[in-house]
Amino acid sequence: MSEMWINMGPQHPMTHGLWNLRVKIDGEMILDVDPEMGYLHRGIEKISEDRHYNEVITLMDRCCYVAGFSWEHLYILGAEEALHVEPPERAEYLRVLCDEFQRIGSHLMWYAAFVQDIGLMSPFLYGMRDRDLVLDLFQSYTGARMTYEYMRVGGVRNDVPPGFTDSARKVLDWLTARFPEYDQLCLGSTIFRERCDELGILKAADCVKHGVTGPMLRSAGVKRDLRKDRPYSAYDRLEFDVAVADAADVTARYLVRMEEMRQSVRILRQVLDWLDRHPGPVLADHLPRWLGAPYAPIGNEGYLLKRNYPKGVGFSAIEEPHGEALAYVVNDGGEHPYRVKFRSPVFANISAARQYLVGYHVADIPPIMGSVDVCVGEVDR
Amino acid sequence: MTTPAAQTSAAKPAGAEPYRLEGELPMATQAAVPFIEIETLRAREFIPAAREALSSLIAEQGQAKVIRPVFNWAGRNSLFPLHWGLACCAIEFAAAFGARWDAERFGVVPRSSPRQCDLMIVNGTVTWKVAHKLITLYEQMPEPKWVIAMGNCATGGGPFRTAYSVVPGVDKLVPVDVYIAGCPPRPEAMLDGILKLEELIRERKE
Amino acid sequence: MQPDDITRALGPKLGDGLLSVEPFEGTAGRVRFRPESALALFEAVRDDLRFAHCATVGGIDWVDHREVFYVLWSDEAGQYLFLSADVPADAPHIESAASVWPSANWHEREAWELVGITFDHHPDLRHLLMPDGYVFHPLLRSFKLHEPESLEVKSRHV
Amino acid sequence: MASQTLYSVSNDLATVLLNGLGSILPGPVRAVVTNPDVIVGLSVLIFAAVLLAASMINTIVLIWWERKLLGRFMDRRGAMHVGYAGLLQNFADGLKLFRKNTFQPREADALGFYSGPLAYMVTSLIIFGILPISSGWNSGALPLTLLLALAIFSFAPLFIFVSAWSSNNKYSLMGGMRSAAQMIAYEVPILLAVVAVVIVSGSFDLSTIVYEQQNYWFWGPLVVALIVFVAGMLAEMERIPFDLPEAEAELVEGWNTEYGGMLFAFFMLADYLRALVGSILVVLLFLGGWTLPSWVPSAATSFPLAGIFWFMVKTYAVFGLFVWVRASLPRVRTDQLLRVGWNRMIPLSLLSIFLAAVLVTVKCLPVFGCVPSMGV
Repeated sequence: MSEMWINMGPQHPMTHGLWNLRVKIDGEMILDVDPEMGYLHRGIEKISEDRHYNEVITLMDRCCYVAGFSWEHLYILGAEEALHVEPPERAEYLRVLCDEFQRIGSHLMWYAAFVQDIGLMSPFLYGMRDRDLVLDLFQSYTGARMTYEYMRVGGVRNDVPPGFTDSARKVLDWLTARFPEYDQLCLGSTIFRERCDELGILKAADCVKHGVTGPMLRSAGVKRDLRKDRPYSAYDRLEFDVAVADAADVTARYLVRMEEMRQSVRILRQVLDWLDRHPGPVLADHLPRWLGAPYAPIGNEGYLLKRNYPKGVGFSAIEEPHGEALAYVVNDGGEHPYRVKFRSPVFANISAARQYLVGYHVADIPPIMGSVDVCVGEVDR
Repeated sequence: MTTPAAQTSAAKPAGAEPYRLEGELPMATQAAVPFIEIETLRAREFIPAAREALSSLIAEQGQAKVIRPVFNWAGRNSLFPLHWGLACCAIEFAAAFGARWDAERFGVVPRSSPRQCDLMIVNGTVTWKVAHKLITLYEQMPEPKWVIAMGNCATGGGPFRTAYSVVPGVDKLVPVDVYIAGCPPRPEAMLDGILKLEELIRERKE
Repeated sequence: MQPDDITRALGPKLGDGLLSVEPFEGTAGRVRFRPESALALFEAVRDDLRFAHCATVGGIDWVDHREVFYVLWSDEAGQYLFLSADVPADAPHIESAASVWPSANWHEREAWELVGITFDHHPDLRHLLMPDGYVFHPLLRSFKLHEPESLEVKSRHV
Repeated sequence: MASQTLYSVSNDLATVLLNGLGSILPGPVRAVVTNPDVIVGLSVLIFAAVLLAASMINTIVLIWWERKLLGRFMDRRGAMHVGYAGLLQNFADGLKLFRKNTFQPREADALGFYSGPLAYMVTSLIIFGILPISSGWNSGALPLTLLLALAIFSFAPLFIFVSAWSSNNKYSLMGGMRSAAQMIAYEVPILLAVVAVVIVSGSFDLSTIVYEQQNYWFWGPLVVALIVFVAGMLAEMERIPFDLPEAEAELVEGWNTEYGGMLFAFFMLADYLRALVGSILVVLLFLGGWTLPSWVPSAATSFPLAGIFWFMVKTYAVFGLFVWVRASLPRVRTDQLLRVGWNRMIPLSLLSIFLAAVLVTVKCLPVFGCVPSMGV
């Protein structure tokens, strides 16, 4: 058979989102790939320039829809630096709580999507089932399952309800008991190992060269985790290990993500203990009313006044479930951010697609791209 | 029905000779009269009337009382949505097929090929870049087909309606049957939208 | 790594291509440079300062000029580094960093598309997020978003 | 009572019907109606109608069984709102697909596009005409039914490939090629595994093979052949882990990507017809067909149609096993599949032939009692 290009997407079961992978194949072999993004480009960076600082949080939830909290956190850190605001300590722990539960939720969603890519049907349901438990927790203190609008410049919107820590511990216990089950369904299956071992290899040098970060980088043996290397919020006060693997293949990425979920459980237990012992305010009290208000009072007189904040730029970097996410917030003293620039980890991970796809079979595309964990919302923004 | 038979019978004087049985027809001498015409002549009075009566019977009685309700029952109980995810709502769309909500209880099974679908759930923000692909997918779906605009973005652009790249509502592109509010709608809301669509199909009149 | 270290390492190589090195909270510093000496700076930063990971490339429209910034990360230093160059608004172009850091490829495509900064000798400078043939650069300050009302009216006439 | 076949029953029925009809009709017409050729024609029609109805209803119930089982494996409930426990769900699906607008893609080849699904469906249906379902209930009395069934079973790749090729879609084409490669690769081990059964039972007739299993079922002595046969059947039925031709993740819907409406329903039905045939063959060849072990109380086998009842129970249980596999295993890759097929399955099936030959030669099985002599 001669060479031909096939379009995988934008509507294709492999993509898990709205993008197009153009693949040049010869029979079943991949000769070249060309990812085509932008089908979900919503202009978040541009809209942010028309919004107040707290209103951008709404967009951040929808930027990466499986890791809304992480992106809220990312933006808030940048905005706080640009606006020179310090959050109270309890708010920082609450943010870590959100982040780590979000990491578990995101990885469970990844697990559900990934196992479906290699044809495992039941674990998809198991992953979604356990993710719903995490979302129930989110719902109990933010009121929403996916789009929270919970963090605020200078803290978080509200404290967790009474009894939250106990129910959170129950969920953690349940999840801890489920992890061996997941492993057995995947690693315990010979077919899984046959399919995923030595597949989609991207060595550490290539990862760094092509900007690949997150679990993909750690699966290549590089121990880079911004929670350790450049601690933000309360991560410098928490104990955890960075999950790494050596093989740099799909199985290694699976192992890294599974280990990250276990480490998240470990972090969360510490955070929950801390929250039990240290009650306190969750929103900085020296904020002007419009910035500190729990609910943005649209139409309020004071809200519309021109603010003269000290000029500044904010730069934040967090370890999102997918990798290294950066935010660059420029504050020119007005009421809107002058420019917001986000760096999405999946953006860079997809841009290296040629490096880890060429040379494998067409049937390998779903597991490899599944192991990249594509979230198109944050790629296209 | 009328054209060949009517012309030839008009050429002959009607009623000039009585119709005879098939065995007595002078086939050899009247070789110019084709067999089909004889059949038509003999059935001339009966067929149109019977057809008319039957069709009206089917149209009025069967169609309304039997056929349409049966097919509407089948159509509304087996909605195959297109398996695609646009944005945030796609995650809730997936959650609706998860263990807790299990949309398959209602016979809703996502199919990957638009040829096998009869329901397009637009679950997310539609950009101008994907607009023509969406229309193509819609046109690839065979009739009868329905569209559900899931979430605020598909309904009217949602929080991104001012953006330069976003279609403010998918009803600018394809006809929408059911709108589901929410950003994103919960899986219950999506199931409710599907049940609303089932009510629409129940009352379908074509 | 402090701004002084960076000045000491880069100064001799770049001469007056290096404008200044400012402290920038949370990073090793912000290196301001002339766009003409971009490639030399990139190679020096990558080889001498060991910033091997180019996290992102972006642009800001300051109306009278445009700023290109690069965010780099070094595993050895455990720090981020900002590079930024001002390019004129009427002819915004700078040398592409894709030959130094392949990861800059897509980020530069995005910056070209959204902020309108041309990257010379870029291997593949075409549209990434917007459809082919899109002529505007949406992240410029002169590009105004629609008001919802006007959009409503417009779509009715389409 | 002499051995009955479905055909002989329908022949009796047609004779009674037409003779009764002839007795009340005037002479010349009676001669036409009671003509033996007419009786044969009517009995063939009755035979075909009964087979069609039985196999279709079984297939649709089989789909329901799979959906409910899969649901339970996945912590959910499956279809449950249409009819009792969702039993009518698949009828609704079928009716809906019947109503759907059928069309062909612009560049598709009409002949292949329409005839492929029909031929696939028809060949799958024909097999039911020769499968025995209970003692004295052969569908049609034919020698060499096993061979014939497998021969018809192996028509499928041709029609799949024709329909895939003619729908002019890259995904369809790749699915069709994979399907052809896979089915041809797994025909061989299936046939070799069947040879082991034939050696032990001494017959190519499915009824005889079941009759030989009255003392002990073949799955015990021929466990290697059973494994090869079940794996091969999984590949032939294109079910996970061997569902590459329809691999949802990379090829959108595989070779039926371009098919919608009734043609898609044909593919669906034919797939499950083949799954039903596969399960039935496993039951017939290895699980004793409609027979039960001797320790089962006679009350379980003495009610009317007990043979058919137990046969269906076994068939659905075997299909449940296939569903269990589907719920818990990932999909393999094309090259791995072919490697397993040619490098593992064929040696294993040869081994099973050797074992069967040894068993027959030694004429004694310590566990399962004496093997009947060849008798041929």
